[in-house]
Amino acid sequence: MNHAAKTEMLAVNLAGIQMRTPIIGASGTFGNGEEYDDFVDWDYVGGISVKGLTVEPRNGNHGRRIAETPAGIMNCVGLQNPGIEVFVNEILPRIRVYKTPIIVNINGNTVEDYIKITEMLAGAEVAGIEVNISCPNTKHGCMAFGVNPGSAALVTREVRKRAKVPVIVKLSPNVTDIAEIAQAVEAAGADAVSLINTLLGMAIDTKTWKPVLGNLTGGLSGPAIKPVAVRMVWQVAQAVKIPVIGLGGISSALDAIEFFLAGASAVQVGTANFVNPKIMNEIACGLCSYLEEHDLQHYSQLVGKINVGGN
Amino acid sequence: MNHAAKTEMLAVNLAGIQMRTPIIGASGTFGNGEEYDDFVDWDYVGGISVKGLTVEPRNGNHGRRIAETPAGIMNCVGLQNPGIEVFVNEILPRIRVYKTPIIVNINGNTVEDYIKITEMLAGAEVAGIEVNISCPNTKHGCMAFGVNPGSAALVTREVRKRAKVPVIVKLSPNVTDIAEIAQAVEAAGADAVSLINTLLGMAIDTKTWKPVLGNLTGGLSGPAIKPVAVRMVWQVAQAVKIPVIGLGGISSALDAIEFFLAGASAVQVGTANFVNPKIMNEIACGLCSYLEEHDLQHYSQLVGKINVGGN
Amino acid sequence: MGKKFWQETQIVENIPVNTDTYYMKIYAPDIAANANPGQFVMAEVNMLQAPLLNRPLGIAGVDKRQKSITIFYRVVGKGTYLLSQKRKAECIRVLGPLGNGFELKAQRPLLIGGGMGLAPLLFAAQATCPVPVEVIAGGRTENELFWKSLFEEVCQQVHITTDDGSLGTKGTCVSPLASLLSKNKFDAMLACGPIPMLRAVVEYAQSYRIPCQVSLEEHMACGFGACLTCTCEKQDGGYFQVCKQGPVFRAGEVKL
Amino acid sequence: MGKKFWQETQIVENIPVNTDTYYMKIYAPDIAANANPGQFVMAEVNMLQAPLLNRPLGIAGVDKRQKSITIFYRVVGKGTYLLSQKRKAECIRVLGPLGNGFELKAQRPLLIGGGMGLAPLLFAAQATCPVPVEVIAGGRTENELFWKSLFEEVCQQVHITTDDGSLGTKGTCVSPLASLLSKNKFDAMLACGPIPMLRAVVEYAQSYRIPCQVSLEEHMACGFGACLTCTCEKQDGGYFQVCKQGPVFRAGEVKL
Ligand SMILES: Cc1cc2nc3c(=O)[nH]c(=O)nc-3n(C[C@H](O)[C@H](O)[C@H](O)COP(=O)(O)OP(=O)(O)OC[C@H]3O[C@@H](n4cnc5c(N)ncnc54)[C@H](O)[C@@H]3O)c2cc1C
Ligand SMILES: Cc1cc2nc3c(=O)[nH]c(=O)nc-3n(C[C@H](O)[C@H](O)[C@H](O)COP(=O)(O)OP(=O)(O)OC[C@H]3O[C@@H](n4cnc5c(N)ncnc54)[C@H](O)[C@@H]3O)c2cc1C
Ligand SMILES: Cc1cc2nc3c(=O)[nH]c(=O)nc-3n(C[C@H](O)[C@H](O)[C@H](O)COP(=O)(O)O)c2cc1C
Ligand SMILES: Cc1cc2nc3c(=O)[nH]c(=O)nc-3n(C[C@H](O)[C@H](O)[C@H](O)COP(=O)(O)O)c2cc1C
Ligand code: FES
Ligand code: FES
Repeated sequence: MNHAAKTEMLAVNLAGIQMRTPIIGASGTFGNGEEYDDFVDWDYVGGISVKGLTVEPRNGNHGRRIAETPAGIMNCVGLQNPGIEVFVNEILPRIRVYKTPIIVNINGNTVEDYIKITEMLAGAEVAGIEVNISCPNTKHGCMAFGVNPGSAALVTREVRKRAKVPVIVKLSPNVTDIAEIAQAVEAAGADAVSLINTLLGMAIDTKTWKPVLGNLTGGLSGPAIKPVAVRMVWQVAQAVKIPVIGLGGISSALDAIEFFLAGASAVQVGTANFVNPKIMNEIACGLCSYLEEHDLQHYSQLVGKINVGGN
Repeated sequence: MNHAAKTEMLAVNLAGIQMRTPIIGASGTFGNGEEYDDFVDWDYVGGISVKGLTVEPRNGNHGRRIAETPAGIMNCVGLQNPGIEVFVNEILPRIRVYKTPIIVNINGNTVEDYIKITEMLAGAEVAGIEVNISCPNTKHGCMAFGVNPGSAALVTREVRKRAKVPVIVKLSPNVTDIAEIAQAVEAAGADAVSLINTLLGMAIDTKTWKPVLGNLTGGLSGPAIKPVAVRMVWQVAQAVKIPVIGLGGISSALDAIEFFLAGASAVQVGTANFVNPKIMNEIACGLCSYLEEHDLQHYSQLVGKINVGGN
Repeated sequence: MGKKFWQETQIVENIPVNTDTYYMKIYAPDIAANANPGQFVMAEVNMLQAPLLNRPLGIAGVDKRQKSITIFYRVVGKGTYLLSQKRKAECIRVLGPLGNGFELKAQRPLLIGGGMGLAPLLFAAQATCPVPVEVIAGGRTENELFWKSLFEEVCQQVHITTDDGSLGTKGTCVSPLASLLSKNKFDAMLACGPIPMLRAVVEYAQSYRIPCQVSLEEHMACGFGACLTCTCEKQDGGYFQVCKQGPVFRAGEVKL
Repeated sequence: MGKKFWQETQIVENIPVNTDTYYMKIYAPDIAANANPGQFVMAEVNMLQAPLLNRPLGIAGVDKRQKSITIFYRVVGKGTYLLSQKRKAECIRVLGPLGNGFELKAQRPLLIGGGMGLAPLLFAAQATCPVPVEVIAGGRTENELFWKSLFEEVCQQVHITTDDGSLGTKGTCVSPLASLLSKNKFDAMLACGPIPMLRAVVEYAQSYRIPCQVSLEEHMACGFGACLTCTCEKQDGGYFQVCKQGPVFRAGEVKL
């Protein structure tokens, strides 16, 4: 397969964002894209969800920020970021050269924070906004918004009102009924949802009796959480009409295909980027080979095609 | 260390159940104990939580019931069991010879089911009842009770009223706020809580486009879920005064110690029994060695001793 | 099922017999002393790491003098790949003997095996000797039929089939059945292989009224009756545990 | 940090140098061509299985002719255990060169290393040659000091310390500092090892006003600046990324 054939199989307009592939670098795991410039072919990167941003710069959490778990990792970075102004003025101009859609992952402690950051993005040339209402690693706000349909809808509505670009709402898996929350943000105007963020976890050092992570708890990601993510994507895809972006443990083309079959219109790749910085390209190519073997012309022919009747 | 020294370090009275060790075989993973008779030294098995029982016999789910996931497994056995009568009349007399406390894991689709099964246990010589309100693998009921404080409390209250033995309520991790539910069942009279049951997951076969499991979704268990379980045990232990029994991915003495530090008064071992049928004994011995190395006289000196101040 | 043993032991040999299949000999005195043909072991592949579960593998023979068991396995995924990487003298933990084996009272048994299904039949043939045993051994190509010489040592007659005709008769191991059954009077049929093949064998057995035993495979978590994940359907409703009530069943008992 | 390379390559050698430490040579032309002393690689241990993450390992030398890099690693957990099990010619993926190395402009540098901290210093000593380099190499026991002969090849003087006195001076690698610094006039100190040791070294450097560089270790997920998990505190507030702004820092920059 040549390049043109591949891009034809993978191109998609996702809720108004034109992407060359449905494979996006997940927020917090793909840096601002620059860190991967030595490794990836940007033609196969569908988009970059940049490291979570806040109105003001943040130093992030003190102490150890990463722990390994069986088939996963836990992190408590705590939204270390230079603030939205530095992002817009310094970082964005640098990374626009990759010619891949830039999705801005925004975070706040209050609804006002989300409003302010959206307003500050009004003039910026970005492709979309991902509203993170599911970060488990900050003391106030964020995940609190994502675990309640009312507050999730509130944030969504306020951001949607002011945003000049498509708004994706990123959902927390630490809830009883994720479909209910997806429906609430859909009703509030979200153009798409992305899920899942990390599961809240904890590890204790049996030598020191202290928490392994500086912030006590952390967000669990990686292959370990994939079964939970696939289940939630499947539940949400049945509950809403807006596109669903699936993520959680994806580290191969077959993993991505599982999410498409479950109903995801696009996927994000997170933790796997750390282990193999070329993985997003490998997933794109693997996806094309799979489509070819199955005589399919476009990956969208997989989306939602899980066959649940009669096992 | 000799046998007497070990049992002295590990004996516990848990909410009225006298156990030789705080290490219990988890429901559905330890059979009725009989299956392990060739492997374990019963002196180090704190108790057996038998395979989940219902009023009537159940055949369980059709199709494939097990899938492997990264560092975990997913099952959808669906409460296959011979019914409470056969258990009481045929199985119980056989397994009482192990002289380890028998905890009966009870399940129902309605509150009446739970009431009936409790009443049918009134004359049986069992050490405790574990009320499973968190099984994700049946079409009706069960997990539905466990995700709502009101219904969780209702079931607990009705069982507690009729039970002649301590009542342990087994909580679902598929909730937004597990501490809230723990508090609700505590208020309703639970003598202890056990957590976590499995996380609801799903896998899709990329060859057939069908769900891998016969029941579409399944319960995720094993090392993969340990960080979530430790976090939840820690949250619940702070929220309630009744003893907390911790489980989820425990497969070594150090894993068990993490749960004790987080606040568990006892632990259950599930999936790991499948991989190493002697694991519960090895965990008991490993725990004793750890206590000895740390100059501790009894494992209870670990319980809740996580040091969260000043990392 | 008799007494089961969890042996923390050593690999005696682990050598490829063709491009994707290995022969492994494991020192396991208690299992070797107690194993019957048709039983299996659960072998550790990556102790409590990923992949997590032990793998079920049929016992293909025992060496009572060396106190060892032998297995043949094909590399099909991560677990068997990891097994294939293990070296001589490396440690391994293995659980067995598990399940119920074949009933071996016949005076003129016919064994029918496809692919790795031949492993438990080899042990059955050895155990039945000197009673005259006939076997149909099927595979995809010649490459898969390293079994031939192994069976020739213990069988009266060995019929080979390959899907591509590269060795023996072209076809599956079901193909020679019609002519064999009409020629000879067998008093038992023992079969192991993929479900469609077992279905065909059972049909023949029924029409010739020969008692037939089939050995099934199912995905297993524990292998010794504790998890209830390895079910197959009973002919009359409900489920068997393949690991405990099987893996060998009488043809009429189970829905295939 | 210059250009980084993700090389899917091969192990040339992987041999134990003492009871728990291994020497590994990896064919990695691009990394070898671009590596500076103090930089490191991320080495795959179990590609996307458990343990998941690549492991950071200091580059202990390059062989430009053989286009390979060498590392020394101590088996301390699952990842390094798995590395130690890898065989010659086995595949490995390795990412590098990563981070900022040492500034090597001094005319009379003193290198101070404890334990595996000696790995990057060996490369620094090689690169500084023929400028006369002095090194203090500390370890727990004689067994750990296979380093001695390696440094003797490239250093003017090698001072050995062991915690138990089994080789060289009894004490840590900090012990000889007082007398060495008062005797000779060094114009740079390069240190790598545990934090308490680095603190002591920096104190000496400050009181003797010698520019000092320290190489730090932190738990890392990516190793190339993408995850923000490998932080150390800046002297004036906020955090550095050890993998990107380090692992080598000027003593005054970081809080130890
Ligand atoms: C009682 C019994 C005896 C067996 N004896 C042998 C033997 O002697 N030699 C031999 O080579 N194999 C035998 N098998 C099959 C063997 O257990 C599997 O091939 C092995 O577990 C695959 O592990 P893996 O990690 O390599 O593959 P995985 O990555 O786990 O799976 C690869 C593929 O094989 C399928 N598979 C895996 N396990 C099973 C299973 N238990 N039943 C059906 N399909 C499965 C999977 O669905 C998948 O499609 C036996 C199985 C059973 C149940
Ligand atoms: C820049 C850098 C260069 C390094 N160079 C070398 C080297 O040349 N030779 C060498 O032997 N080791 C080196 N290390 C340390 C090495 O990375 C760890 O020993 C290794 O990752 C441990 O992996 P493991 O799976 O065997 O142990 P694990 O099971 O992951 O951990 C075992 C123990 O080591 C600790 N540990 C693990 N990783 C780190 C880390 N990155 N920093 C601090 N403590 C850790 C753990 O907390 C735990 O207590 C370096 C580390 C860094 C950050
Ligand atoms: C180190 C790290 C940092 C993260 N930071 C963010 C963030 O800033 N904003 C966000 O929405 N998600 C963040 N996430 C969550 C990921 O985007 C993703 O939802 C999660 O890791 C699950 O996907 P994975 O299993 O593929 O990693 C972070 C994850 C990791 C591992
Ligand atoms: C095959 C299987 C069957 C189970 N059946 C039950 C059950 O009947 N009742 C119950 O309360 N929990 C059941 N569980 C859940 C376990 O008791 C336990 O809560 C869960 O597996 C997490 O622990 P682990 O990670 O140690 O396995 C089952 C788990 C497995 C794997
Ligand atoms: S495999 Fe566990 S019961 Fe059969
Ligand atoms: S290890 Fe990822 S930023 Fe340093």
